[in-house]
Amino acid sequence: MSLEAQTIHRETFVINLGPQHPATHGVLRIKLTMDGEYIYDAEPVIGYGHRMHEKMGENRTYAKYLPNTARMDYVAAMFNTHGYVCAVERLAGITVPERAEYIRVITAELNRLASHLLWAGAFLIDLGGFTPLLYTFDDREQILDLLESVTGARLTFCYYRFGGVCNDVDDEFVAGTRQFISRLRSRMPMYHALVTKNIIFRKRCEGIGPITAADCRRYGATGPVLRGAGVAYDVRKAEPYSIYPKLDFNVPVYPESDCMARYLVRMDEIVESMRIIEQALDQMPAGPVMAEKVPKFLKPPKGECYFNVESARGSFGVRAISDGTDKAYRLKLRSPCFSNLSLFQECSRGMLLADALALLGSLDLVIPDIDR
Amino acid sequence: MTINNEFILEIVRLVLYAVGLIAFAAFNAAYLSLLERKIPSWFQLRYGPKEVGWWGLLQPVADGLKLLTKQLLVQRGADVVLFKLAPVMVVIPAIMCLATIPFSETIVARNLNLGLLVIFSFSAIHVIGTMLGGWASYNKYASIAAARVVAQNIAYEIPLLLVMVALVMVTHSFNLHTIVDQQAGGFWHWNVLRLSASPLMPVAFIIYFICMLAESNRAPFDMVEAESELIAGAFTEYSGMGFGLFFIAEYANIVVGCALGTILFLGGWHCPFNLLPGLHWFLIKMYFLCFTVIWVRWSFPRTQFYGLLNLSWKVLIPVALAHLMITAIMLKLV
Amino acid sequence: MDEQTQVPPGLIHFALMDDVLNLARANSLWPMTFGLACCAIEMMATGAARFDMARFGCEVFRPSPRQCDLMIVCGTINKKMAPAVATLYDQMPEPKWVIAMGNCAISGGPFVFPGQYSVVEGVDKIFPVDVYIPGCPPRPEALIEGILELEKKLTGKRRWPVAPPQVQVTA
Amino acid sequence: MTILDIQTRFQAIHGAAVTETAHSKHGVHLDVTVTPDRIPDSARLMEEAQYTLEAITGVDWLTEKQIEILYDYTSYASGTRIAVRTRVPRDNPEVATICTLHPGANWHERETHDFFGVKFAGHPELTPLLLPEDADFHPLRKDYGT
Repeated sequence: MSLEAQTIHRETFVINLGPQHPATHGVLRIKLTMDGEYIYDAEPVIGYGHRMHEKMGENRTYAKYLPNTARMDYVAAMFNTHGYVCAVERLAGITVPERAEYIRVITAELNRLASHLLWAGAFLIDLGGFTPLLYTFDDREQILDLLESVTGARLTFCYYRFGGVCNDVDDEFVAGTRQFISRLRSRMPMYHALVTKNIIFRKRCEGIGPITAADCRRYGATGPVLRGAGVAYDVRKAEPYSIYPKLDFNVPVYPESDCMARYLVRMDEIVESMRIIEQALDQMPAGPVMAEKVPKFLKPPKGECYFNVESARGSFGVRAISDGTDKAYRLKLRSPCFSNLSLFQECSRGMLLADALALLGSLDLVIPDIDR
Repeated sequence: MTINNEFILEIVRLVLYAVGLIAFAAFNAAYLSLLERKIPSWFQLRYGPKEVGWWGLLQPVADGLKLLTKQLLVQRGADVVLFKLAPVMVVIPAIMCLATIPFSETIVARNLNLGLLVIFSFSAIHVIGTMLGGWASYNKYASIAAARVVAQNIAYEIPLLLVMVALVMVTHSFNLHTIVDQQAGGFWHWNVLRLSASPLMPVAFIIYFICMLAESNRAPFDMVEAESELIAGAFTEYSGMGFGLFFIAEYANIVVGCALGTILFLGGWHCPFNLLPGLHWFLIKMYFLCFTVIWVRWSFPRTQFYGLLNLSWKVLIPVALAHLMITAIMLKLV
Repeated sequence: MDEQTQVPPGLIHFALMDDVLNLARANSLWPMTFGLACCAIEMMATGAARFDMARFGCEVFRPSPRQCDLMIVCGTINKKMAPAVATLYDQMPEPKWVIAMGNCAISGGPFVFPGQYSVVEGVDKIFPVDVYIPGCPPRPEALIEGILELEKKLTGKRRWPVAPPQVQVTA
Repeated sequence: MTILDIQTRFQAIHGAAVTETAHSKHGVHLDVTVTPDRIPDSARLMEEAQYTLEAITGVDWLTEKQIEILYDYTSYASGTRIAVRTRVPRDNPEVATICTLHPGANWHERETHDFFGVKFAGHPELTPLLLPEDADFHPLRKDYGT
């Protein structure tokens, strides 16, 4: 429903925030109809990163599809695998041993830390500050070392299996994680002093890009975008899964619904994730990490189920429909960035170009997660 | 005009100075760009260019040679004459401003009585050059940047000139050499701390520094080359040495701004403790200001465009006017 | 047998000047900020503090294709994206090089299966590529190795000695 | 609007078969099957109950010559999840659009149209979203490419 420019006789020009642009962090194209520097209508054009994940879901067996899940939202890859694996386990009725559940939550929350740290750096680059990216990447590299020592990969982990995880966590990983968390906790005041209290950053973010709770509900936006608009909806609390009920953590909510609120939500989520990891490390029991009798060629019974997890960007849902064969009949992947971006057209009307890019950055988009 | 040897000597001296100043501008463009990459790497926990030559010293040579031998592309719809004229119109005024700057007691190209006026008139031309470059390159992002550069520079020319008028009222002369001579003796004689002229003198120096940052389009006011918004702003369509000239002009502008700052406010070549003044003091102060310019760039995000204009129209100009008023009153009373 | 397209040799040869220019070009490769997918995150990690591409003079990520001379294609080339990638390549001024980073840029990577409809299988179907870096995504060290390989291709001399493989692969 | 009176309101829409499913087994609290022309009514009910549309899924049942379209609704307040299904014939799949009520449905419908060829009557701009602009094939249909 993009407004027709001709009906209002103002001289507007169309500019392409093209598929290659520093602010889009990927291949997203936005057709901007501009009136001077004010945005008249911004229509996102997606599909430049479409990689047929849902089609491959139908012609790959369940186990062969695992690497694909990590390549949708590659910045927080653990959550996609977690969602897919739990959906198939729910279909096939496999129960996961206690220790494996704890390891899954620890590695997933570590990946959320890495994703939020990367986002903080990239968001600051959108606003023109280069130095914070180097510091957040420095912390992120330590998380990647920890995850690499356990899973073997830096970015696209293929660590979870149906019924547990593929190899156990050693003491060196546990000690390294505790040491990392204490270091990151000591660095958070530096981030707040350098970035949150910076007057230019506050001027660029406060009151910019308002996304109200009604907008979020009408477009289905979830995650930090929704919690930045004052709605305390977190899948880990709304539809509890895995061992999240056993861990106590609160859901950061900021009612201001502007870029600053979304930034503060993510910074508080970093603190919350650290608390979750520490509690999970303390309560982790010994025991097997893989369910015993999981068939090599998994043939779940005919049926259908839906499972969603709280990914770093919102609620990531997997609907698996199986027809008894070793390949899924239909695999629907509900990606959070898809809905978060769909509200950009309405919310960026009438804004300045620089503010609209700050809004785009605060949505924390990963383009292949939108295009699937 | 009798052609006697004194006249020929003057011509030879001027040619030597011209060559020297252009070499100084080029040298500064090269090694300030190396500093521009080394200093942020110290802030950002990394090494910066260190594999090229000893500790990365040959890096600017590599960049310069590479830029020299790049293919020059001109956009099909671009206005070729203006497209090629724009970088020249940006570099030449920046280097011309160096002509009247007294580097030390004796080293000055032409010590004009209206040196300050010459510098400000030349520094106004590079705005037109950047705008021409942006407009002529037939690129939507560049035309947005061209409009931005004009608005930004007009907004920041006024407080700069108001501060200059207040200073000239105190020093009674446009001749940069006499301005520096008045600041002889220890640092308490410098214009920055010349509270006898007006208590707002340090604030005037801060206004000067902000306006100099905005004039040379340096972050946090880099609206012209706003990387994350306008791709490369006015220089989007310039490749090879076209972009190289804009590069040299940017650093020449910084050098002129910092040199002028040291002359007008920090006492030129005089030593803070009044022992053996000379060229070295001038260079120390100038490069300290250059370091601050680079330091500011890597520690602040970019302001919004209307925030930038509001800062100038609503904050800097009123303060500069107040400073001018107080200086006039103090002149009358004292 | 790699049948490279034979570029017609220039008319005049200045041996020394060519060497100096190639050395200058090798040491100041300015890459274009052109992230397509997962490998873009590893490219950012290479530009960051720990692996630091800046040591080799190639940390200036120029956003506009006019000012950069190295295009690191990192990610999946989509059929919808192919014309845009081709125009970007054409917009770069002449002495330009391409690094195909990641399996997707080399051969379509994990997204190649019979009946696939949206992935271009390899960026060398669109324009010539100089260095291929396998991996999904390749580690930052691999990208730096790719850049050193490109510099060796430019200047003929390798900057650092090639590290011997730690694990002796017995036949 | 608790789940119970939503269930009764759904039963009021004639031709709607409502079954309550265990969330732990299917991930959905309420599963409603509706005839295609009742979709706008169910959307209006969901809007009234302050639910939000999470996703629209298409499933191509080749053997039964039908395409199933599945609307996932969830409520931020109570966290309940409702799936509304409808089945349309495979040769000319046609459903009324709901993007006037939920603007978020705009892209989901365009994507389902991309992959399955389901025409959403009244949709302002049913052009390909993820596929190239001139794409006329529907890849996720079971008989694609054979």
